[in-house]
Amino acid sequence: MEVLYFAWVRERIGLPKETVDTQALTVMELVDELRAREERYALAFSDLSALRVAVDQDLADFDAPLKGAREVAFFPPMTGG
Amino acid sequence: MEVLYFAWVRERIGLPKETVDTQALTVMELVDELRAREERYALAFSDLSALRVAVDQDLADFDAPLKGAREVAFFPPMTGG
Amino acid sequence: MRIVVQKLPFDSGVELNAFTAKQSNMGAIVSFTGVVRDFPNGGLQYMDIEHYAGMTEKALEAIATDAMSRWDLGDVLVIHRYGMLTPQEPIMMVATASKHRKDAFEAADFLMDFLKSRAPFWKKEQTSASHEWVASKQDDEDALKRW
Amino acid sequence: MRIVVQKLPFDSGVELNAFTAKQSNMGAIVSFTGVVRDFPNGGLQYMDIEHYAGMTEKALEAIATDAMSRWDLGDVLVIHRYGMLTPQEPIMMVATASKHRKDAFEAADFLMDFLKSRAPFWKKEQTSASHEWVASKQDDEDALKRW
Repeated sequence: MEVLYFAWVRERIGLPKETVDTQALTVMELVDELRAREERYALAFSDLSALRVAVDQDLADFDAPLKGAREVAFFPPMTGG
Repeated sequence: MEVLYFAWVRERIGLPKETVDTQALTVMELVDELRAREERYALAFSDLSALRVAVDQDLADFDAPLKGAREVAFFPPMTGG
Repeated sequence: MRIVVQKLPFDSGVELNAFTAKQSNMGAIVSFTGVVRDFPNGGLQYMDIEHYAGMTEKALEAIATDAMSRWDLGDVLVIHRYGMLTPQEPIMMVATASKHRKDAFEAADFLMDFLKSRAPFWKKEQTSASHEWVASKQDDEDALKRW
Repeated sequence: MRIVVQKLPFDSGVELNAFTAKQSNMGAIVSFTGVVRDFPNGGLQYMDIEHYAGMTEKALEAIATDAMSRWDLGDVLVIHRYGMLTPQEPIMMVATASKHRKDAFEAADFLMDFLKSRAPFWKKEQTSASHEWVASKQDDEDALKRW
């Protein structure tokens, strides 16, 4: 699964994108796996209320299922316009 | 006093502007004087709810005083924009 | 603040750019352009706009000044034409500049509501057969109560 | 409907005129242009806008399609830049065309509210000393509840 990071999430984790081998069934399970990896992930995911997630380029909740998903992205609240 | 007419009021009365010699103390008294003149005036002023008035280029009511006024204009509701 | 009442056509894009270029640190620019609409089945030859020269400029200035006092605006532009216009020609335009989008939007909306019913313009629709004065709408009068 | 996501500058006036020229019998054209604001005391070197290529276009299209279904619109334009922008440069623009001014205004206002908080752009402010990601505002999130 492709995992993407944007804005300060990208900066904290230190890369824009990575391929993750995971059996996670939900976004939350994927977050827990990433958190367990390294300090920089734990730090990036320390406050989920400050994060948003998209599954296959659609905004989703943290309890969204990952079945069939090819791309998950994590980022702070958007500031367009 | 200069009296001006716009849009269909102008068309009904048949002129855009005239100088009127009047002692009218209010707009309503001026309207009554004009109505008494000729049929075309009576017709133009037959329904005051369809008319608006400006005294010295400011919107006013029909009971507005005319003391010191130099210019009175009658017209239908405005349709700008 | 710039108020223009003119017979000649104007270019909305050129006016928008000139207005934007004059602003200093305004993050939000809103414009409204009013365009002459034909009848649903066509047939409008031209729209003839009559106005009350002298009062028009005063009324537009009063409306724009009111907008400047109600919202946090950097600037206001109002352009309104009179005379004979053909379908698809711009009739008028307003633009507002503000630090904040909410102020820019609300002020432009306000300006339009007051231009519709409180600026001394009267529109006449001319076909090949006849002409008819455009009637004012109760909706437009009601819209003023929002402010 | 025209959705553009680009790094290059654009000209609001030229875009407004091109948009207006495409319309058929739309009496009301509203535009909003967002401009890079400097800090109150200056010092902004540039605003760096990151976006989620692929999702951005989808999200903008979804927002514009939603606007077209909620209001009686002839057309919608959305242009949004990414990359490095300096103060006074236009960031983005929306335009709406409708028969009626109310629809054109409301739809443009709606588009802006959703672009602010639902299109995947992130702004970073760069000074000579540091950079800081622009924080989202609770006001912007609350604004969505209006619709």
